[in-house]
Amino acid sequence: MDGAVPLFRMEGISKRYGGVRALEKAELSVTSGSIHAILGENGAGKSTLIKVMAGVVAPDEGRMMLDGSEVSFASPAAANQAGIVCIFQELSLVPELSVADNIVISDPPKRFGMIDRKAQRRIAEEALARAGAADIHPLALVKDLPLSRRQMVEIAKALARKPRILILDEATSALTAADVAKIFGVLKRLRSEGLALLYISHRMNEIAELADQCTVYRNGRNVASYAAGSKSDNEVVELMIGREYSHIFPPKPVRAPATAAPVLEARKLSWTDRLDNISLSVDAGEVVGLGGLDGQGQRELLLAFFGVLRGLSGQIFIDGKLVTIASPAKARGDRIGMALIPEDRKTEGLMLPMTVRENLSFAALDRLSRAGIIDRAAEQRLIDDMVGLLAIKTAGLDIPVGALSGGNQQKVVIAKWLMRQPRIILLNDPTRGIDVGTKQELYQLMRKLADQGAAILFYSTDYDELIGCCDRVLVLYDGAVKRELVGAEITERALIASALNIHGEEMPVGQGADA
Amino acid sequence: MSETTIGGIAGRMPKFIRRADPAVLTAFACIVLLLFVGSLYSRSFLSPEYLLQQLKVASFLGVIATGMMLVILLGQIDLSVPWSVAAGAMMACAAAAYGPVGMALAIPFGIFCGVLIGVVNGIGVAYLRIPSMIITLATNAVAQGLMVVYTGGFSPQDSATPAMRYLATGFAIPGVPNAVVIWALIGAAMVFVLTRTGFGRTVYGIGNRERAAYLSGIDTRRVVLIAFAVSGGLSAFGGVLLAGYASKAAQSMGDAYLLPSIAAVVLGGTSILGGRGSYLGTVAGVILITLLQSILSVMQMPEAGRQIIYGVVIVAMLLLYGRAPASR
Amino acid sequence: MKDWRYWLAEQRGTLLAFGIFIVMFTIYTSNHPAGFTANVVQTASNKGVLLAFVAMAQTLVVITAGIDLSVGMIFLLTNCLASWLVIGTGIETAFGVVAVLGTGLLCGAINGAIVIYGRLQPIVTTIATGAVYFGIALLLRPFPGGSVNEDLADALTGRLFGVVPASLVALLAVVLLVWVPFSRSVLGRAAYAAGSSEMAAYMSGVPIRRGKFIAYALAGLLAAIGGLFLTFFTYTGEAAYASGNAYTLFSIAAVVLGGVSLFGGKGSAIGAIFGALAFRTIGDLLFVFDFDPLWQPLFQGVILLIAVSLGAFALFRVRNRLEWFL
Amino acid sequence: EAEIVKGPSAEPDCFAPWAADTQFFKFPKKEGPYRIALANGYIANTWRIQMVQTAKAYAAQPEVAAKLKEFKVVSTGEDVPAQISAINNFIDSGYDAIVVNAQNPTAFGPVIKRAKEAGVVLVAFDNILDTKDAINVNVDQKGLGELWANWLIKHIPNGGKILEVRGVAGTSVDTDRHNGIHEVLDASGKKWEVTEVIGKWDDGVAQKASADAIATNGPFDGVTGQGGDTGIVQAMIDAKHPFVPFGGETENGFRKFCAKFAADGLKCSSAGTGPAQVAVAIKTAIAALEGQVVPQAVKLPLAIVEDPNLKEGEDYFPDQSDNFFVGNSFPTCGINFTAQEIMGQSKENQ
Ligand SMILES: Nc1ncnc2c1ncn2[C@@H]1O[C@H](COP(=O)(O)OP(=O)(O)OP(=O)(O)O)[C@@H](O)[C@H]1O
Ligand SMILES: Nc1ncnc2c1ncn2[C@@H]1O[C@H](COP(=O)(O)OP(=O)(O)OP(=O)(O)O)[C@@H](O)[C@H]1O
Ligand SMILES: [Mg+2]
Ligand SMILES: [Mg+2]
Repeated sequence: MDGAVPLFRMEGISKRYGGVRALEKAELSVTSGSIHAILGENGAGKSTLIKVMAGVVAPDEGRMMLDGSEVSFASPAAANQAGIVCIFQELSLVPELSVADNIVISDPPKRFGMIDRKAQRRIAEEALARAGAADIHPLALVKDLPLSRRQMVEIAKALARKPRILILDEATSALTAADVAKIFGVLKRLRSEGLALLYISHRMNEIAELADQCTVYRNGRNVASYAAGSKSDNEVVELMIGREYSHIFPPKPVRAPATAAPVLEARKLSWTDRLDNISLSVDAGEVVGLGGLDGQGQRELLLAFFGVLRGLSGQIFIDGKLVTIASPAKARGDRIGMALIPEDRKTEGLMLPMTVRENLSFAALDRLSRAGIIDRAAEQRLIDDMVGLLAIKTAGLDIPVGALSGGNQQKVVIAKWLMRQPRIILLNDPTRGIDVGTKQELYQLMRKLADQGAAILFYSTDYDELIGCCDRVLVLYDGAVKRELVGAEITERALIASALNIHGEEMPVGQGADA
Repeated sequence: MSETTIGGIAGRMPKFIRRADPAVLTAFACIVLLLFVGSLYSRSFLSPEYLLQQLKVASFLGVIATGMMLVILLGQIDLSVPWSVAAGAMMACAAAAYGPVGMALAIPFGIFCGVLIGVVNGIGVAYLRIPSMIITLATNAVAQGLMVVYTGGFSPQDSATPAMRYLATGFAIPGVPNAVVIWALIGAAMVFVLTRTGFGRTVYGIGNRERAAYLSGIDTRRVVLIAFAVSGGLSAFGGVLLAGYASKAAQSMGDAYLLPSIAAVVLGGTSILGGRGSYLGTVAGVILITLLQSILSVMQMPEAGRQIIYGVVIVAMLLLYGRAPASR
Repeated sequence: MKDWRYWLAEQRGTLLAFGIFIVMFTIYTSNHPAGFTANVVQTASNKGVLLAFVAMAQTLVVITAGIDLSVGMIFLLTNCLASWLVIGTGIETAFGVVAVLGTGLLCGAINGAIVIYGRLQPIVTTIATGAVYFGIALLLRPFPGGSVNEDLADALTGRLFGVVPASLVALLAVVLLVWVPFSRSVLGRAAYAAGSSEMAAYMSGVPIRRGKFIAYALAGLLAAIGGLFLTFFTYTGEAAYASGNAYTLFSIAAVVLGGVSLFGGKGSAIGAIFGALAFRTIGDLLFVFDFDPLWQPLFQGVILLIAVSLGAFALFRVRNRLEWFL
Repeated sequence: EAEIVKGPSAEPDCFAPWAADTQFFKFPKKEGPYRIALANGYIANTWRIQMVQTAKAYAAQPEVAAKLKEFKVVSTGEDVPAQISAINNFIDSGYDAIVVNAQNPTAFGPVIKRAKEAGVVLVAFDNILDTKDAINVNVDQKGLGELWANWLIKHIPNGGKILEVRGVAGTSVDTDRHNGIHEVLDASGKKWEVTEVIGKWDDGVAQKASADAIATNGPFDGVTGQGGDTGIVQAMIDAKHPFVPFGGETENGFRKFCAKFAADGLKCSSAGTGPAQVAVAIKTAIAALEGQVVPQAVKLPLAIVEDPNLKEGEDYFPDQSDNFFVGNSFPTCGINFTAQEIMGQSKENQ
């Protein structure tokens, strides 16, 4: 690698946001025909770096060289022109436009000065097929697609632009193993076609499988660059977090059979065509996982418990007593004591422009106020506790929560619910886009809460997490519970097999087997 | 490092200034500038009587803009202001026709009518999820229709009661018109609600992201409903005060308050998209608009020139401090 | 293929507006003493087309997630200007028309420039520029008056072949010459994209500023076409503040009835046209039902309330409450 | 098609010609009973409501009702095209006569043409039409301004500072009244310093504008207001402005003040024509349909009451609303409504 002329180089890039140094003389060089992984914990500056590269953010200092000559991009369009295409995690699809419109959005095919819809559709179909997402109808509106499908559209859109450098910022974080496998196939083919790929992910196994070259960032600087496979996972993680690292998952306690009624129990829950006769129970102190491919009804199930869905049939019992939960307001009330860590922290968990303080106490305002008036001393105490407990890294309580890095934002969402001391905690893929260090803290927290008597229902798209954290896992398929895995039965093989609704024996081991 | 340099100067300033939005400070600076420009034309623009009178007149707009601000903070808008104002004034005067009981209940009844309009708006926006811009337009039309029917049919009684007169033009505190006191009280209550109560936090939360507020277990629809009801009530109360000021109610009395109330709130730095803004800003916006209208009126500017200057000044002031941050 | 279902979903707002209009208009004409005659249709279309132009203008801005509270005033301003300029020989008249349309375009462009490059919120910006435009209109016409090329006016407000209202044909022409090219152009799509999600559009390298700017500018142009028609219809210019405001507010109602989302990114000017025609028919219904004159405003208000609430029925189908929040 | 004939008209006391050269119409006689429509524009203010109620009451009077098959009222709001369309619709629906309070005097050219072709009698009142092809029932707006100016000259013989509160900018009524005032003042040869503010014929707006003017440009030696006069006096009271001669409209509230403070210097000339002019317009329309000779422009008498002559219970009504316009009768036309009768109608009926 050393001898190859880099296709693209960044030197001495710095970027500040007020007092925050997002990047500090960061360097990066990218070569054609290779996949370059970028690693770093939350807030290390990875996204900022690629935003600079993609023309979204103007750097304070530093220079960039493409093919050996200096360049600067005034806008994402300019970067596109130069062949740099970036898949941002979730910001760049236009929801009210169709999939096809989105795929060709930066440069639609034209006839007589107007957009040629036939050609547009052809391009879209090709791109979707290349991304392995031919099942997505090009006329469907993006807003009607689930997150995982949207990410596939993002990828198709990037491919349609015929990039020289393709950047994926946590582009797989909402994808399931099956989609990830497809995408990996595509990425590897692109590499062999001579593209340079930049890949940001917090999933170590993905990086191990995909990357040729890795660069680790910490606090806005690049701390190490090495050929993939030349360092052990533990070494990499230590580079990222700058400290020693061990045991990612806390040990699972041996649990005595429950004597009391389960804290949360569902019988024959059905809802439209998404939930089909689901029965389950969660005991106090238990962490129950929800597995399966994405979009099999896991999210709906959590929303059903939380009182969001209308026209639900079946029964829900809390502590053995039948309840009806008509709204989140009721779900969080003292009788039920439920909390939901929602899927998308930016639109469902937080009010980004509001301060960290206001976000933290938002769900607990009723408890913190008397006669409607907020007891600010009590609020401050509780917030201090939570910031301490979750080690939330923030420049202050009165800055907008949107200025925190993804991982810390997620911690705020969790802390905001812990302020109510919930007895039932529903988690909807809470570690999406979170670095290993933070993940570890979360796993430990989850176990701690369970040990304190909480009943936890935990949906994750990451099988490792389900294996490492859960006492039991229910695998959903097409809205129904297909299989229950208990204790040692929870293995990757079993999870994948039941997710695909096939027998374990027929399943090839390893997801990226097509490499 | 920035801590120490700023700390030196800021440390000596009162806390509320240190925390104030730059937009609000600029708005107040614009007020001073406006008065200065006015005083070049005539010394009387700086006379205490004139200023006090402006404050009095501003308080009607102030009361109405308070309700408007609450709704705008939610990311909504209330276009039913004109006829909420008129209905409040007319119904209060109407109630006064019904003997001593009517006299006593006149003001609450007027406000109640405004609240009713607000409740219809609130139900439409919160429960039927009709965009506020259109449902409030429709309720405005309905309120107008009701008032026309009422006026034509019932030998309308439209003189303000002594109590209304007193509220709008009397002096409980020597030198300070009651209307100003009332505005100050309502404003103080609003500041308290917005900053110290759960309701206020929720309003900001919904304005920023209603989905997240809902998933936090807030009954967001109730909050929206209440906010619209309050807005309707405050509009009607503004109408009651206006009726007291003019000593009578008239159908068209609210027309002149819709666009100025929106402009005042936004000039005060509140985001029309919701979720951001402070009441102090609205106070500044209200005074700005009132002064601007008054100065232009007294300067004998023909209507055409007045409209042009009014528009240009608003744009200029917003360009000075109301710009959204650059995207990069 | 189930392509048609996607098409249907996309056009639902437009079709609903069309449906509402047809129902109302049928009620109207079937109860009209004169019935469904060329005269009645011509009268209704002349009146409806004016609002349709203004509603189209509003649509363009609303698509970008903005709002233009100055459309009514541009409409007045161009009306006043046309009452000075659109007169005389064919050439003079043509120049007048061009000048009037250019003025509208300029007004729209000013709005756009302030909103986009000045980064101000559209509502207040257009409240303020609306005041300016009205002031200029008042300068042009301190009191009602002026005149217009009556041959042209009669031709455009009359009938073609004795049956087809010329104003409808003009409306169709404007749709074909302005709306269709805009909506199919790259900049038009940029306007939609910016309205739906400005951040996403920006990140995707869409020319959002130019897209929004052209939308505002064309909105001014369409409002000016409306103003021109107003002049043809009334032979005069008048700076009537209340009327300008009324058109602005009506245009918002029409746009919503036409299925255009006030949150931006969704809807079409065709829908808004039917929304405008439907809205106008509400007023016409007063002729065919014998209401006490004092109850008429209430009747109109209630119909409007019902019409805007129609969309709420879709709410009962929503099974996931999160869909309430966009 | 009406023929143009020589005067005098029928009922010359009521249908007084506007000027010496006013033409007279004689429409072909039609057999009754007639279908008559009233195309109103804006409705949501007291004047218009009072006007519509008066129209209904007049049409319901037995001798009038006997001549009418149908009397229909439609209010179209502030929008001129809507009103034009309304008239078109009435023509298409075969109404015999259409009475209109026009939103814009100059905009109705095409409709007037159509009405003429269809043989429909078009009568405009209040805001009249700028045409010789329709009948106008006129108020002498400019004369009103002249009247007020003369009143001020009479009471302030040496000239002085005047507050002029104008109406809605851009309307012909405002312009005519304003011109009337200024022509007379200028012709007086005295030195006048006039402060103009805009009151929009609305008490609240007028009050605020007057208060500002008093605080900055006052005190004044005389006031004239086109409307919203109750608010103007209220502003004077609030500012403790001395009472001065005042030329204004006919609102009950204004006249109440005039009566109350006359001794303190509020010498008023209160003049205008009330909403009952609609009845004159209807009467004219019926006369035209009956084939009688009517002037193209009818001159309405002004209802004038000046300072020492304000009589309680006749010129003003202390227990009644401030908002209605007192001058509501035209005795020469046999139209003798009182405002109370009109505005209290349904209450009494109930
Ligand atoms: N627009 C902004 N305003 C303020 N601070 C910002 C902004 N963007 C990024 N930051 C800050 O810059 C730092 C680097 O952020 P960045 O998003 O680049 O980290 P990251 O490595 O992508 O983290 P993650 O793994 O969570 O995505 C963080 O501390 C973040 O809070
Ligand atoms: N222009 C901006 N103004 C304010 N805040 C911003 C801006 N751009 C980004 N941010 C915020 O700064 C933080 C870092 O931005 P970034 O897009 O990298 O998110 P992230 O940390 O990668 O989140 P995720 O892990 O979900 O990808 C985010 O929380 C984002 O909301
Ligand atoms: Mg990132
Ligand atoms: Mg991230």
